[in-house]
Amino acid sequence: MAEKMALAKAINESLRKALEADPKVLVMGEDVGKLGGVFRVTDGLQKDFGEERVIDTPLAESGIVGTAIGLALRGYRPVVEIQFDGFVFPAYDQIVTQLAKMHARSLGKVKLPVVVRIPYGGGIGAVEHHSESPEALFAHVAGLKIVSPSNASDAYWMMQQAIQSDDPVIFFEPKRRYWDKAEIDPEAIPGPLHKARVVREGTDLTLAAYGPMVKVCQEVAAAAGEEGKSLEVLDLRSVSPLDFDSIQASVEKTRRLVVVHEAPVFFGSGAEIAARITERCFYHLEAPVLRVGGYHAPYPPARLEEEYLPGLDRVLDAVDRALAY
Amino acid sequence: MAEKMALAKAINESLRKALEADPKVLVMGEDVGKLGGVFRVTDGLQKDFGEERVIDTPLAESGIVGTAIGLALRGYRPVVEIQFDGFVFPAYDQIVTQLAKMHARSLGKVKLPVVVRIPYGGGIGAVEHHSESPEALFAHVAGLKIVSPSNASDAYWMMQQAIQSDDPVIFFEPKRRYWDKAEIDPEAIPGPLHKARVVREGTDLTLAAYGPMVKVCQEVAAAAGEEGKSLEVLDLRSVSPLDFDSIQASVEKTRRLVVVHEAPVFFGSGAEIAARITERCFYHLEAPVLRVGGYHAPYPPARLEEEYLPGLDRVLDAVDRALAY
Amino acid sequence: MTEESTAAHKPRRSAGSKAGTTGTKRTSRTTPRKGTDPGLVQLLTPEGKRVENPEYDPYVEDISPEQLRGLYRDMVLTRRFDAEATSLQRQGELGLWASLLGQEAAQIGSGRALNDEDYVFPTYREHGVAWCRGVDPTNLLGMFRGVNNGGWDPNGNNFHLYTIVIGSQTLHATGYAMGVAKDGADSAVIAYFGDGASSQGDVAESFTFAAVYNAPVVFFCQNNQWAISEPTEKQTRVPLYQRAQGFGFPGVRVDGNDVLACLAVTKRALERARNGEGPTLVEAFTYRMGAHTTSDDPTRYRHDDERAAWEAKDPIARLRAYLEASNHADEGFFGELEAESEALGRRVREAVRAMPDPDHFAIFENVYADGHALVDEERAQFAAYQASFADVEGGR
Amino acid sequence: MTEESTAAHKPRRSAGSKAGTTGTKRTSRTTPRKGTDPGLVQLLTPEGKRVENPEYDPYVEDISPEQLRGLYRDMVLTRRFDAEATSLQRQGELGLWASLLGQEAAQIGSGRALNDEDYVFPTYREHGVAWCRGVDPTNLLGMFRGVNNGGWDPNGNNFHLYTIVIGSQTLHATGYAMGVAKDGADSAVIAYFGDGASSQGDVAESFTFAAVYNAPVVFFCQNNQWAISEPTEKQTRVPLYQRAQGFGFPGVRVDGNDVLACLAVTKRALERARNGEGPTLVEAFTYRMGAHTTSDDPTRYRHDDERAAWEAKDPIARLRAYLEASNHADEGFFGELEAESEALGRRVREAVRAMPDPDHFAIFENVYADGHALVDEERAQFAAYQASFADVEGGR
Ligand SMILES: Cc1ncc(C[n+]2csc(CCOP(=O)(O)OP(=O)(O)O)c2C)c(N)n1
Ligand SMILES: Cc1ncc(C[n+]2csc(CCOP(=O)(O)OP(=O)(O)O)c2C)c(N)n1
Ligand SMILES: [Mg+2]
Ligand SMILES: [Mg+2]
Repeated sequence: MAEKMALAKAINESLRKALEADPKVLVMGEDVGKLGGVFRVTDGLQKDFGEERVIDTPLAESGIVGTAIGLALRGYRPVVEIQFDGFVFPAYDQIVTQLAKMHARSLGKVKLPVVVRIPYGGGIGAVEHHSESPEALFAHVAGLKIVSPSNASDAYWMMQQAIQSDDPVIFFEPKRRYWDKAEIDPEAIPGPLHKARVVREGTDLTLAAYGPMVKVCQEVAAAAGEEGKSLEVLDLRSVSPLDFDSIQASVEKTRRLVVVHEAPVFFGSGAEIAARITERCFYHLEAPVLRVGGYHAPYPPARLEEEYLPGLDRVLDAVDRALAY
Repeated sequence: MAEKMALAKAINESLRKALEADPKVLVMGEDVGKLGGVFRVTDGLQKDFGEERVIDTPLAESGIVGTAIGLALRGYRPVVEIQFDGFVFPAYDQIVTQLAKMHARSLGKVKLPVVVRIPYGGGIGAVEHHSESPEALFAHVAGLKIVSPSNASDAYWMMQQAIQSDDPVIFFEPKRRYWDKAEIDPEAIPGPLHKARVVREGTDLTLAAYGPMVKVCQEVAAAAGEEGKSLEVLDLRSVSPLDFDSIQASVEKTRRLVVVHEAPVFFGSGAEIAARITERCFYHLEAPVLRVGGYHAPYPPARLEEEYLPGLDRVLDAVDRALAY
Repeated sequence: MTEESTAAHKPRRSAGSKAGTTGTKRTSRTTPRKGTDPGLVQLLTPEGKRVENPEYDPYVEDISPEQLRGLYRDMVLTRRFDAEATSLQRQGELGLWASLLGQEAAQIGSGRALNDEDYVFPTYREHGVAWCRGVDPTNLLGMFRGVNNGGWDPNGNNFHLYTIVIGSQTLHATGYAMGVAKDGADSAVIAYFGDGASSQGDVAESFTFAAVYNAPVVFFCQNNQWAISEPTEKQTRVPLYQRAQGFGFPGVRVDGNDVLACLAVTKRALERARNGEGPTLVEAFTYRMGAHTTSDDPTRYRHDDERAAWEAKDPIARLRAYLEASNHADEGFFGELEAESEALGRRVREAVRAMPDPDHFAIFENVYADGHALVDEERAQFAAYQASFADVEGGR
Repeated sequence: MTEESTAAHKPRRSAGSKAGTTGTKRTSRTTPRKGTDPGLVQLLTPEGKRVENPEYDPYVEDISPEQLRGLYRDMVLTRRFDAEATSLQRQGELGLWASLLGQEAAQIGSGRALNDEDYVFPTYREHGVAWCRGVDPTNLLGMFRGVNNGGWDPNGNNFHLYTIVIGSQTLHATGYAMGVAKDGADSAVIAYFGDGASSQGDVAESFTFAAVYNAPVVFFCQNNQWAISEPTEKQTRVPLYQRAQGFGFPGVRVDGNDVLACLAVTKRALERARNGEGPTLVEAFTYRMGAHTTSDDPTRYRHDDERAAWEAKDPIARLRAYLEASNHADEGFFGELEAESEALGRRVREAVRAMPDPDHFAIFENVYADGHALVDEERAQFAAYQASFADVEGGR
């Protein structure tokens, strides 16, 4: 029976289901217990599953991820929360040198089913360090899987799959979409975690995005549609691996690609997508792959974020430029 | 009077010159003092400049960079050493959230002339964490400048310029070239720090590289030359900013580009270069920009590194593929 | 039992809770320990009675009534400013506010212990210390309004920018202090941080560096009992001031709601630093009377009665009682201060409302000191893009 | 002075060095402190005399002569293996070796204190502990030869892989111990780390987590006096075992060259962990007799006489003296052990020489447990590329 649910609530329900289904699943992080997380994503979980399963941790991100690794080695499946994107960096060493590599280091003997949840991205008028999109800094690192849902239903199912995965998954939650609602069918059978999805079909140009930018791309496609341009919108869902096959299939049809993300363009996901798709579709592309994203500058103070973030106009501008080739 | 010098020694001389010229310059890191560093790059400096200027620090990378920031705020110009590439991650938070952003955060009121020296890359048969190339993980971050010399002369001059820079500079030292010698003319007037250099002219294809891979590319060009292919080799020297103008100029001539680096290809420098050069040179390129680099896998144990690292054959293979378009 | 240095420190939790989680029942933690705490430096009781302390009295013995009134004024104005900021947030003028309510004594006492040449590294809540340094309060509001990430010149008042990434400023302070020592300068550095921050690796590393280099730095921990929703027991099972001992420098716990004690203890710690005796950890035992920030809802995790108990120890009421009892201040003083306070509120309110939004191009400013080709390129693209709208609008 | 918890800990350095750097003259640090150290647990003197210790004697009182000979054998074989590895490195069979020479007692004493169900998180130097866990010594050599990054199954012997990033394993150990507690299991966890590692933020964070969750973990610090070229004074100015106190759990310093004392102290710490009394920090005061690794040249930073002084405290000679004096071992035993030792050396030598290079495709193995499209793609490209050579060669 499908139910309409906000994205934050969908993750909450997904965590609840996982905690119910498997006694080895743990939820841990700063303020995730009694408070239920600063975004209430873990609301009520400690009350129902106790302090042994839903753990308020000391204020130390390296410690959170480092102990989660130890718990995973003991057979647990920790889902850890990093309170905001900008606070993942104290844990970066544990993620990059330990979490990502321990499976390989052990020649496959140990598995690290750890999910690192990171509310990310801007658009909520927050202070410094609360609006960043660091996914590229993780995607470059082998051993990690990186996903980001764009809507509540995906959030629900992708979290289920991330927790079931025997690999570490960095789960980027589009915080400005936390309150957006969608139908969730708890009986549905979800598609593969790392597969992109065509959310709107089109013939003139492909817009590829993930997380918070999918909605923007849908709005762009709608606006462009009114001007008679047919845009295909791909929700990539996964940043590592990237579903190049789906992008390629779309680009072979539309012959033009614009990639959109909040993260800075320089060394961002768009670079990898552009490079690889250009290689795969060299004779198909009518225009270079264009990228719309943040600038090479620190995420700006809130009153500038509208200028910094890719919005309808900037994406449309890139679409026009691509179509002009 | 020009003198032939190994790359490690050239950096040593450059540090010495900086220490002599400016009492505010400090050298700090693990084992940089009495031992002179595990690669002897700081050999003799503590003896000559004392423990106040050349500082053996506690074994704590975040502490090293964090206190260097404080010293810079006090007016010093610290040159810190991270002992090996794989050990920079405990300092990643201080580098990314503090060192990179404090100038902007202060609206330009404070400057952070900190150089972070990182011996990087493989090819020396080392154990885990001693052979990585994490430059892309820094280039994505605004506020940092990233450079990497390929030869002793550049190492000498680029270090001078990095120390003089009022911006934080991550200085990647190609550790497997530490023992390669080149002429150093201490009277020379160096070109700009972030400008690429054509190290071999050619007409059929451009090879772009930096740091340890420049030498490989020169060997490739020589080998290809014997087969009648004229390859241009660009030493990029700087990863942030990237000198796209020079790459573009070369590609407009050769119409083909292969980018080579040790770091994994996925989300590596090659992606950014391919994306932007394809945009700039869309009508000039006869082939997609190809990338040769590490695989999406942890840096392998030493007995596999030859297979993992881009070498003559793999780059030649990419050259052939690019020329085949 | 000599070799087990902390055999006396039994875990506070019952050994029965084998699995190791801490008891987190919402208990009122209103005193550091039961009864009088020999480890807590206090010069004024909650009722405003001056108690003797042979060790710390010398640091406040020459304090004049005027200076006492000054401390009172500082606290009142700081609280007024803070309240104004909270209501400005409610009115939508600020995106967020982190109130210092209840921590005025810790901040004013420590802030007034500093010399001009000393350098301060704050968190995001040190509005009272900023006040002592002479930073215009409205400058503090820029980042909470979202117009900048810190609007003052750190070197203008030797007061560094607010730091949000928990704990990282303690390393900057330590490095700065290492520089002070290298310069042979006669000043000291103070690093503020919270009870939650004490868990961060950076704070431990700063202790190590400070100890090893004997840096002239005071680590000032405001233990306000909460890190957002987490009580101090989630960070430590022994009093925080004891942390210093294992790093080789002294730790002292002071009543953080007693401005005189905070002044004295900080003065002494700064004196040690200046005398080349190295770092000191000060734990100011206080209480966050309000929410963590205006985004927070403390009713979800703590009882009102805890707050009520702490209200009885209010730092401002306490000093007022002392001032009145000792005839150091009269009605006229309190009345004038009331008026000054209102004026400050008004000034802040007006200043915030008048605060202009930043220029769009500010995005590209100060990313680098020496410029960067990509920033220039993106700025130019942005300008062209902006101009394209102007064209459209102009063309209409 | 009650409130200054460490007023007694004066910095070791002269206050005159105002600028804060530490004196780094190459002094011989041969004893923890001058004279007898009341803080150091010792059961066997360097001369092999058994000294009484009412607190720790119970932990070794039922030890049989056979077990004593076993400890001796462990140390001798470990040293033999270690020497073999060092010479294999010189012969080019290994890329690197990190010798444990001098630390045999610390490792065997603590290693033999463990139960089978206990779990060990080592650094890269715990060859003696590995031996106690039953890890085949040749397995340890894979990573130093460069054929893998750790060739054993951590769960096979409850001995985790070697960890090179300094300090990070202390958090894994703590998390694992939190899991042990959650399971209600009766085992304990031990984390090894060095004196240098004590400065890493991760180690401090592991202390915090272990204390707050009362985790059954023993932190075993081998203070071998050196972190590559840096003496312990570059990491701390008070003895390291004292670090634990400020986190709320006991710290104990043991003579790390006394295998009996190490056994007893570790047993007691493990017992505490199993009894739900939480973590203990053990500082084993020992000495790195050799270079940091085979790449290191210690003559650049320390005097030979320091080494000479420590030779007089050799852990193996000490136990031998005791065994002989107490008639617990005869010539036959020592002779047989000599032969066993040679056989071990031979076996290791042959095994290393026979160790095959890894298959090239190993690069792509185990990057992920559940697969990854890009790895598959790159593996296929690699295969095609490799095949292209085969074609060329085949075609010739
Ligand atoms: C590295 C990091 N992690 C998490 C946060 C989110 N956060 C902001 S304040 C806070 C609690 C801080 O508590 P404490 O140190 O006691 O200071 P207080 O707010 O009580 O003054 C947290 C978790 C952060 N700012 N930085
Ligand atoms: C994070 C990190 N930084 C630096 C290094 C390089 N390094 C390897 S061993 C070592 C010294 C370690 O000293 P200690 O902890 O005392 O252990 P020991 O080698 O003496 O056993 C250093 C600096 C490292 N492995 N990891
Ligand atoms: Mg607090
Ligand atoms: Mg050591």
